[in-house]
Amino acid sequence: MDGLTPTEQREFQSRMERKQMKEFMGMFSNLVGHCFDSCIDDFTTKSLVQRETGCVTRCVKKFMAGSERIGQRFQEQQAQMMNQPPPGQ
Amino acid sequence: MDGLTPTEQREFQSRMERKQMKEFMGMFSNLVGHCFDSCIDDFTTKSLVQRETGCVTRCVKKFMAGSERIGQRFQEQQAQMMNQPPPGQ
Amino acid sequence: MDGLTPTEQREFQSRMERKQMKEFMGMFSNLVGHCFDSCIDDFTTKSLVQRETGCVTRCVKKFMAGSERIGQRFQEQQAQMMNQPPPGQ
Amino acid sequence: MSMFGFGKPQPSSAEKIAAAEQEMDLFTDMFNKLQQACMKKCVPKEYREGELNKGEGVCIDRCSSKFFDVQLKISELLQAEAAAKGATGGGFGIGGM
Amino acid sequence: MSMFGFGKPQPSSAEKIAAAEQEMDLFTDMFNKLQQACMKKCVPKEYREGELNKGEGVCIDRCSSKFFDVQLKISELLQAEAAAKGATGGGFGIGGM
Amino acid sequence: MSMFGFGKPQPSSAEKIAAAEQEMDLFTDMFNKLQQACMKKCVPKEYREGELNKGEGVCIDRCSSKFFDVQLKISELLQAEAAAKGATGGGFGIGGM
Repeated sequence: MDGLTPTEQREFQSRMERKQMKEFMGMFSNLVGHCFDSCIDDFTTKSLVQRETGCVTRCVKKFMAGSERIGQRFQEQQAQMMNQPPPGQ
Repeated sequence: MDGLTPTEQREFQSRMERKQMKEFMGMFSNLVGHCFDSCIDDFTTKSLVQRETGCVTRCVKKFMAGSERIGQRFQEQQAQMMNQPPPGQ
Repeated sequence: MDGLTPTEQREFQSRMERKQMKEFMGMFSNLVGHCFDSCIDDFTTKSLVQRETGCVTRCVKKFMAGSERIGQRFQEQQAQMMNQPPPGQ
Repeated sequence: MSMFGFGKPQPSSAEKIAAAEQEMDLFTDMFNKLQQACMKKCVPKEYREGELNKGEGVCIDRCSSKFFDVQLKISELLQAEAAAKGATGGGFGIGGM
Repeated sequence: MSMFGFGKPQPSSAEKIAAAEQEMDLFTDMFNKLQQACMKKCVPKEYREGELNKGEGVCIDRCSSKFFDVQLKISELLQAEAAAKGATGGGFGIGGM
Repeated sequence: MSMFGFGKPQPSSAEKIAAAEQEMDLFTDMFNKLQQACMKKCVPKEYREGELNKGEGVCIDRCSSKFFDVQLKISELLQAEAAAKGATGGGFGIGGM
């Protein structure tokens, strides 16, 4: 991002921030959708029962642990791709 | 949205209209996808048979009824959240 | 797109190009997701085994063949809709 | 949407661009839905061969045709619904709550 | 986002517009997720009738209520997590790797 | 966006910004697909415990590795396809019909 004027840099940064916010919101709504779908199956009550609350808590923890691990692999792979010429060139 | 100039307000409103149109289109394509997937399973003919047309009609009606009911719950919950301080503050 | 100034036409074209790039990327990531999900089920090794590589290759070929055929039907239907007044008017 | 083409040139051409973009988005979205639906209905996920066989090809043709019929049917139903609700607009899901 | 509270009104109103848009996007997204989840849990896909029957309606009410509970619970868990990680920000998936 | 329409160097930097945004979008999209795929393959949805157990962790590592292989394989296949079709560009689905 060299060669940008200060105004452009500010514009770029503010767009990146909006994008990150959007990604965070997307992650949040996916997490809600996934853990709801996995944990809630009893519609005889209108409030969460203890079993469901526990399941949601574990679902979030596990999702975050998995997400972190996958993120590490993803970063390693990006780094590796940087240090390696593309095949066939 | 106070403190916007008239030009900004017009721009804002036109973006909101485009967004609503986009949401409507998204809803439409989801509805087509969902009712097609639920109702169409016979590929020995190239036109809809009566059973399929009926299923699609009921699917749309039910989707709209469900959508309206869920929309009411959603609005009530938004209203409730406005009148209540967030937990832990 | 008549009545656009040259600047607007350039802007329009560059947005269309970005949109096509975005669609291509969306198609690519859907293809990766779909063929991975269909072909990979053995996690006792960390590299693809021959059976998996073959399955991915066939999956891509078949997806492209299907995509092309569906695209033809889609185009025919667009053309037909152009030559036909909308129903009820 | 075509009724917006009469005012001054500047806003009108911005509107035109936006409308053309939205139409393109809807086409892409519909094509993706169609592809997803008909690949799921017609092509088994085992991938024992790379070609579409004859049965799969015929199935895709009929599936596409039925998909267009469903699209048309649903757009008619939504128009009838909108007409029945009068000129109050919207009336659907979040937009019309 | 909080860093934008300084200078002249114009950039700030562009920011306001962007924030209002994002809030609207989140609402739409959540409504869609809710609808998808509760139609799946409460309404069978056979479509033998066009009306919501009583059982389906009650199920949708309870399902919506539980969905809001899950949403609240998860937002609390994420806030607690963020607090535990201190003021380092992010700390989630791609954003915080 | 309209503020970029004035002198020579600026349009090029607008392009740079757009390209950087698109790259970021592709990364995010791929990360999401990877996460979805490997959580589905490796982590059962019962959630009897909050930690990743050892088997799940190892499965995620291998699953990620295979996902990258599939990504690379498919990008090679598409490049070969594009090369075979010559410099006519596109040649895929809606973009290249």
